[in-house]
Amino acid sequence: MTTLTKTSDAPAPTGPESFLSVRDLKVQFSTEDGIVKAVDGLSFDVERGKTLGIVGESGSGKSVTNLTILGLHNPRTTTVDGEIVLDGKELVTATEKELEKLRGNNMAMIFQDPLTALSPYYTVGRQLSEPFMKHNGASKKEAKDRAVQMLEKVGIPQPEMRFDDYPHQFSGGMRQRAMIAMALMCDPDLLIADEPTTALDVTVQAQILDLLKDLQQEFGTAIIFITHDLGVISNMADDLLVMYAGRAVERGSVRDVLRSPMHPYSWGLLSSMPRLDGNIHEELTPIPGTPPSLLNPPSGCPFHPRCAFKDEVEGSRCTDERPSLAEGRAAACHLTAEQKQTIFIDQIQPRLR
Amino acid sequence: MLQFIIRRTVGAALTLFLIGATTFFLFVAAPSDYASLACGKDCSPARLESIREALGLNLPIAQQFWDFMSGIVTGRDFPDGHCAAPCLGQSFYSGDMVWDTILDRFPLTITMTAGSMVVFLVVGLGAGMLAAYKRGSTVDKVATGASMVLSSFQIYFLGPIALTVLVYSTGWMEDPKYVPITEDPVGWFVGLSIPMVVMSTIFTAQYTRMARASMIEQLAEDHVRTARAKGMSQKYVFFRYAWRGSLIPIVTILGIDLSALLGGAVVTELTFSLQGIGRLAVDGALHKDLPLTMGVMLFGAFFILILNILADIVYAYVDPRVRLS
Amino acid sequence: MKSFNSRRGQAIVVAIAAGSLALTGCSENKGGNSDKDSKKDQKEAAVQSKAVTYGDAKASTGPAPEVPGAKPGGTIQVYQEAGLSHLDPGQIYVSDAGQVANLLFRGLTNFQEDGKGGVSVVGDLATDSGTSSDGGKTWKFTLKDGVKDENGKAITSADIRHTVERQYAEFIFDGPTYLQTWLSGPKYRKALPDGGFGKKHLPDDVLETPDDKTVIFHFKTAQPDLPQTLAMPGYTVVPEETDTKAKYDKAPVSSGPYKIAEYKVGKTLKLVKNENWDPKTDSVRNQYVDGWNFDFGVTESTQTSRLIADQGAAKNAIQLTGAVESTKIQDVITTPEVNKRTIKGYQPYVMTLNFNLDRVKNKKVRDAVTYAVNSKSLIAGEGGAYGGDVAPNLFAPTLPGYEAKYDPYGRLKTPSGNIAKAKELLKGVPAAEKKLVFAYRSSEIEQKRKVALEDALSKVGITVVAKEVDAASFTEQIGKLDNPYDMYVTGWGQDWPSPGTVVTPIYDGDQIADGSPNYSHINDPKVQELIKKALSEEPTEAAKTWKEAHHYILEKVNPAAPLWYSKQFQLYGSNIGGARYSTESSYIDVTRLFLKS
Amino acid sequence: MTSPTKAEGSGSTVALDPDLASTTEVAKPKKLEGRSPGQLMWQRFRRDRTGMFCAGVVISYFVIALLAPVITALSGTNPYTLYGQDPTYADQPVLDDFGLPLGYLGGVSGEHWFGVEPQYGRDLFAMLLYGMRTSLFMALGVTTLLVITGVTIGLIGGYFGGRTDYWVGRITDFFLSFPQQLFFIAFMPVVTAFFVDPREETPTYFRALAILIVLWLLGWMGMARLVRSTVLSLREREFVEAAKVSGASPWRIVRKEILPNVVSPILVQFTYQLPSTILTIAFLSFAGVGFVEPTPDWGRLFAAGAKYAEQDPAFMFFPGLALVVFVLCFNLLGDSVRDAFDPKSGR
Repeated sequence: MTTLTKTSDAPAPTGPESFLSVRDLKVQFSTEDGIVKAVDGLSFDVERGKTLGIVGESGSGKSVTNLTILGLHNPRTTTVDGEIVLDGKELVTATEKELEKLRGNNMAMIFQDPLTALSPYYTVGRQLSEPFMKHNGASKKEAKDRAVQMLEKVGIPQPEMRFDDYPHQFSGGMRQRAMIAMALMCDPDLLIADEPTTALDVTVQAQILDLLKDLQQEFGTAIIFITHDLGVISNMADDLLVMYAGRAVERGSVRDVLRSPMHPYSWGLLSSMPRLDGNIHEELTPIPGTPPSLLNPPSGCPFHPRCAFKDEVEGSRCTDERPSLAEGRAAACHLTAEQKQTIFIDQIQPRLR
Repeated sequence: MLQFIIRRTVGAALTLFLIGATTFFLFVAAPSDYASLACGKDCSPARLESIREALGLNLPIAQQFWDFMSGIVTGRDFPDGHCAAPCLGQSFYSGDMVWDTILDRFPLTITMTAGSMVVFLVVGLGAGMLAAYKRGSTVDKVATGASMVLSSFQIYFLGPIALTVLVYSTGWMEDPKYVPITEDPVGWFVGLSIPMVVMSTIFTAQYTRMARASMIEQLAEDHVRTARAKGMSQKYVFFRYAWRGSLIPIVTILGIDLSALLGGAVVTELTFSLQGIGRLAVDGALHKDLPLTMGVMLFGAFFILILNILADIVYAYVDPRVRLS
Repeated sequence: MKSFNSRRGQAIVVAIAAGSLALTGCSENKGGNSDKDSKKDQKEAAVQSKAVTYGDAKASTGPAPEVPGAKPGGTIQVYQEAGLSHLDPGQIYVSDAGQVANLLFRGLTNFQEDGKGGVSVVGDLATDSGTSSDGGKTWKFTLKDGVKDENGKAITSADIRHTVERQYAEFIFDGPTYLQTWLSGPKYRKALPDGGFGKKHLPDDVLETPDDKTVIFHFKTAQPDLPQTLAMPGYTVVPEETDTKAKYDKAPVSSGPYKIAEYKVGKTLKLVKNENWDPKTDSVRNQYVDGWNFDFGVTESTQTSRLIADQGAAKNAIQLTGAVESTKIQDVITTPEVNKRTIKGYQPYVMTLNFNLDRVKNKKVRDAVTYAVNSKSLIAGEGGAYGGDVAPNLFAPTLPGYEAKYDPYGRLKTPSGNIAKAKELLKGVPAAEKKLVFAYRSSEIEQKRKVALEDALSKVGITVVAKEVDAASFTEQIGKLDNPYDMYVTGWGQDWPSPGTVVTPIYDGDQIADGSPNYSHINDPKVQELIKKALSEEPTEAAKTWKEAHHYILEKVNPAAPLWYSKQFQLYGSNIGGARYSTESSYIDVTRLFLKS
Repeated sequence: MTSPTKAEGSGSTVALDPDLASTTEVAKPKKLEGRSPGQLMWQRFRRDRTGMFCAGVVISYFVIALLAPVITALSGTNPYTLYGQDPTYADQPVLDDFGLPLGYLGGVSGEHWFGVEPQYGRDLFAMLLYGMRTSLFMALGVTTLLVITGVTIGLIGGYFGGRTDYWVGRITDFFLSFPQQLFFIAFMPVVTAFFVDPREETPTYFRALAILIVLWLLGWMGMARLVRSTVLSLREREFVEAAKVSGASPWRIVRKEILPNVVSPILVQFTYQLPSTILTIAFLSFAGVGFVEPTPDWGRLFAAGAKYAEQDPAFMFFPGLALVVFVLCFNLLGDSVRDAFDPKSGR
């Protein structure tokens, strides 16, 4: 399951015909401590029926990006710049009413922690039915039929009976399934899965991932899959986006990025992952240092304080100049393509294999 | 549910017994007793003895205590009549059955407390929710500021001001008085409106703050965000998802606040010269009236215990994760 | 005992006044002048101290004189702070219950007032104020026709006999004891232990009831004051058949114009008209209003605020024995509309700082304290000039024999205390004797009194050990002969206008007993001799003897430092008609009130 | 099941509300390497201007109270002299014939900064200062006592759980069921009447002790409940489990693992408890069972002020204002402390 074989060879995403297109997204929070640049100039695209994986450390801006797509950021403290286009609709400037119509209907989200993400005060059935009734104008009865059907689909035994249960009467895995069922109630075109399996044990995790894939095949849903588990990503995603400090640092197909990563941070990520088929005596190499402060991000390349290869770049470009991310398969790094190739083959690959 | 009620009732009975015991033994440990007070001037030992006998003070203390406590369950016989269960004894001072006296006075305290509770829950929670809903707006700032300031005031400070302004200098309202709610609900409301408003002001302020904080906390909960992600409207999420959760800490605090609430009623009664349980407590202490004091303490505790059980039931109703057992 | 039941003494509840921050906040107080009024009060007091006259049959025949402008109907609201301690006539001695008793109960005689300070005794149940023979040793009363109790049963001489005899029973202990003592001596209870409830009654040579209408008292010594004694509420009638002994205290049977409809001890008392009371038999009481509602537990502060505001129900309200809250006196005085709704006059009380002569044996110390105490600061706590006047001696302005200028300790000149003189007296007094234990009630007003006293005495080098005594048991505590206190503030007022009702109970050594009002424990043969002499003398002679006793007690013994004369200052609602000061009770006269609309 | 990346951990509540923990917390360690939670709290607290201001006010109240004798030396007054009655001061009358203060605002003057008391003419400024001293230090004592008791009992219940917790819970419930105010009214006189020789004056310290005992006995439950529930949830946490597995003694676990984690709720509760204790002490005075004359007492001053309110509003104004400001600042301070410890709570 953690092999890199199952990746698709799809070309790097290109703009216009994409189902979801994010361009130069900037999300800033004003906090007591100052302005936090949680997302800083992010662009990506997702196509129908495809899965985009996003990886990165906590605080790298993954979740914020996706909450912003849904418009669930706090408008009081957050400023959003750039554009998010879903199926031709601009979301950044959309009104709350318009967003409400889209949420749960055209775009849905599966949250990370099924323990807290379901309301403890209402039955699972009610929580499932609500969006269906709202978006489709369905009756209570229709909504219940649909909910039972969805619960069955995600593999909950005796869905009729469990319909009236409260979340606390469900096990962790069942709750996550219920979450997924809830997200799929209205056949969304875009599904954002924010670490949907992190809290689950491995067997359940596999079941859930299979379920998502099956559903994607059935409905042709576009999925954004957030995780920091590269194993899961390799299994699920078509394309991959690596985020660091609110920016995309590398983009490409899953196969490309995992096989031949081009950014020092990606190298670090891969090196710090244990492998089932790896040598158990081999030491893991963690990325040195700590994630950067988003209040006061480092100048130039945000990764430079932790980068082992910044000396390979001429002069002080790494500290002065922010590297840009080109279209398509690319990495935001000042190292030249040759340097990247050489370093990866000479220094990194041995550690991974 | 039934099991819960049985269990809690047994617990409450035990608590009442212990409170009764504490009250009783503290009281009899006091240096002066009613008999010597009642004996008055020119007190002969013989008369003192006969008074003590008439009051049952000549019996061993444990016996007196047992008679009193068992009387609550079985009733008691006094020389001048039977006192049906629940019998809280016969007041030393007035000679009335304490139970009757309390039934006469308590309606004031309880309806006034309930009235202000309705006021501060409705107004307090409402203002708190509104402030949370409109967080950062002028409404929020006004509500927060006002509640902050008002919660620093006191009943015996606000009471006289309210009286002066509303009654004595303008004559807009009459002096507070108690009319039984069963007789004349409007008269009851008019008569007690000033005390209820004064009493509830401080609580309103506190509950506004609490409701707001609780609501804001709830709004940050994952499940609220989930509901929003489902496309439910802001209002719907606010009033269905967040509001329910925000009640839980409030119900908990309310349970703890009950005795403070009763205390507030006592201060209010004293401030407005109303004849409720607070006045009775003062009289009991003043006249060294043991049965009266016992009755007041037990009844006060009973009131708190009952409302506590109610609070727990409400709690279970609000939060399905809690089961009454 | 017209023991001073301190206006606020009983209440430990702190009175809370209404506050209007804005109204008086920013105006300058230049100081008002209240001297003029207090001079006037003294003039009035002189009228008050006139001796009582005895009325004849004509004066005793009802109905009572019409009050000008009086109208029937309505209910009068009564505010009172503390609940009534008793309602059994035999137990009534203090003024609050006495006021109520005047509406409910009738005795053989009663006081009738002319509204100008003149007080006479008239027959109430009796046809006249009594006829004496045998040099005042025998008194005969005849009952009027048509006097009934609330059940419609005629009141007979048997009921009067019962009323007297039940005073001997153990369960009657708080009422006056004059009559019993005069009839059967100081140990009167032994004469009739079961109080006439059994077969045994007082013999005919003591109390004689030859027929249904006639009552004859036989005394061993002359009792010229008997008609006044019998006018006390404590001697009003208890119809024999209705007597429930100790339980009577809660549900007494009425013989007056009103009867009890509902009584909740310490909370409310509702009176309604007694239809069996015949106005033609009563020359004192009117029955204008339909009923009375007493609310207890209303603090004096609240009473005052409500009456000043005069809104709604307060228009029909009176204070029973409460007075205008001391801090609000200025408001009342300076508002003419409110000021005209007041009742003012001296009360019969002299407040004194009693010394326990068993403990404070050194007269120099007592004198020094008497010089040092600050009457002015104590009066300030009572509301200043309207609450009391500096007392130079032990006789109140309402007492016959009052001497305004008699001032052996120079009080009038130095109302704040003569510190130099006190210090001089204390020279050479050992330190141990200069440490005095002062007992006071645990009430707010007495705590403040303590502050004033401590402040004054510490200036002359006396150490005050202030000892708070539970308010409810204060009288009992200081009444004990072996009490551990050196001094305490008490007040005493006449039972009727005669020095005999002041000097005898509180300064007669024969009276010393647990619970006796002789709180100083003064036991001086000379005083006793003078008392005996005065009691057997004709009024003019007696007056001289009382004066001698007074001077001797104050100067030679000094058992109590005179502090102040208390004054009455009550307020009533604007709809109350017929309100006037009752010289006899020193409160509002409840017998003639009506509602204007 | 802990996945390898789980160590990354606590960022689960990633910002719907972005001024919340994760960003701030993640952001911070870089700059402020190795800060203890206490230091972090202090950092946040210092930035809170309202909090700092209120802390300043509260501290100055305590300082003023502590220095009452020094400050009144400046004003040249004391709380015991009856300026209106004392013959020594007869040449400077402060009261009129009705016993009400002369001049403006209840007799404010160069000598009497806040005016004088009606009837006796005691100096309000001195009375207030000394009264604050009594009340503040009483409240401090009571609050400290009940925090210690509450923490101990809560720790015992929360840490040992099971039967112990059950009984501790029942005891707490028992005390919570007491009608407190009724109890105060009925028993403060009884408590003070114990053990006092009738020849001697009831010493002030004894009254203080009685108030302390009564408030303490009926006041610790809130704190105990709070600590218990916090400890109960801590008990299940990994680090405590780990400490247990590694064989640390209960005492060590409590001291090293649990206590540091309950410090913040305790401190927050403390800042809320103190003003409420002051108000409770004032309630005792109001009901006539607190300190007696002439011991200066804030609560009694306040109650007496209400009595003179119509005639001499200034007498209520100064102590009343002082109390309201104090309680207000203390409450705001409590909010700030809470926010500093737990920025999530938000304002």
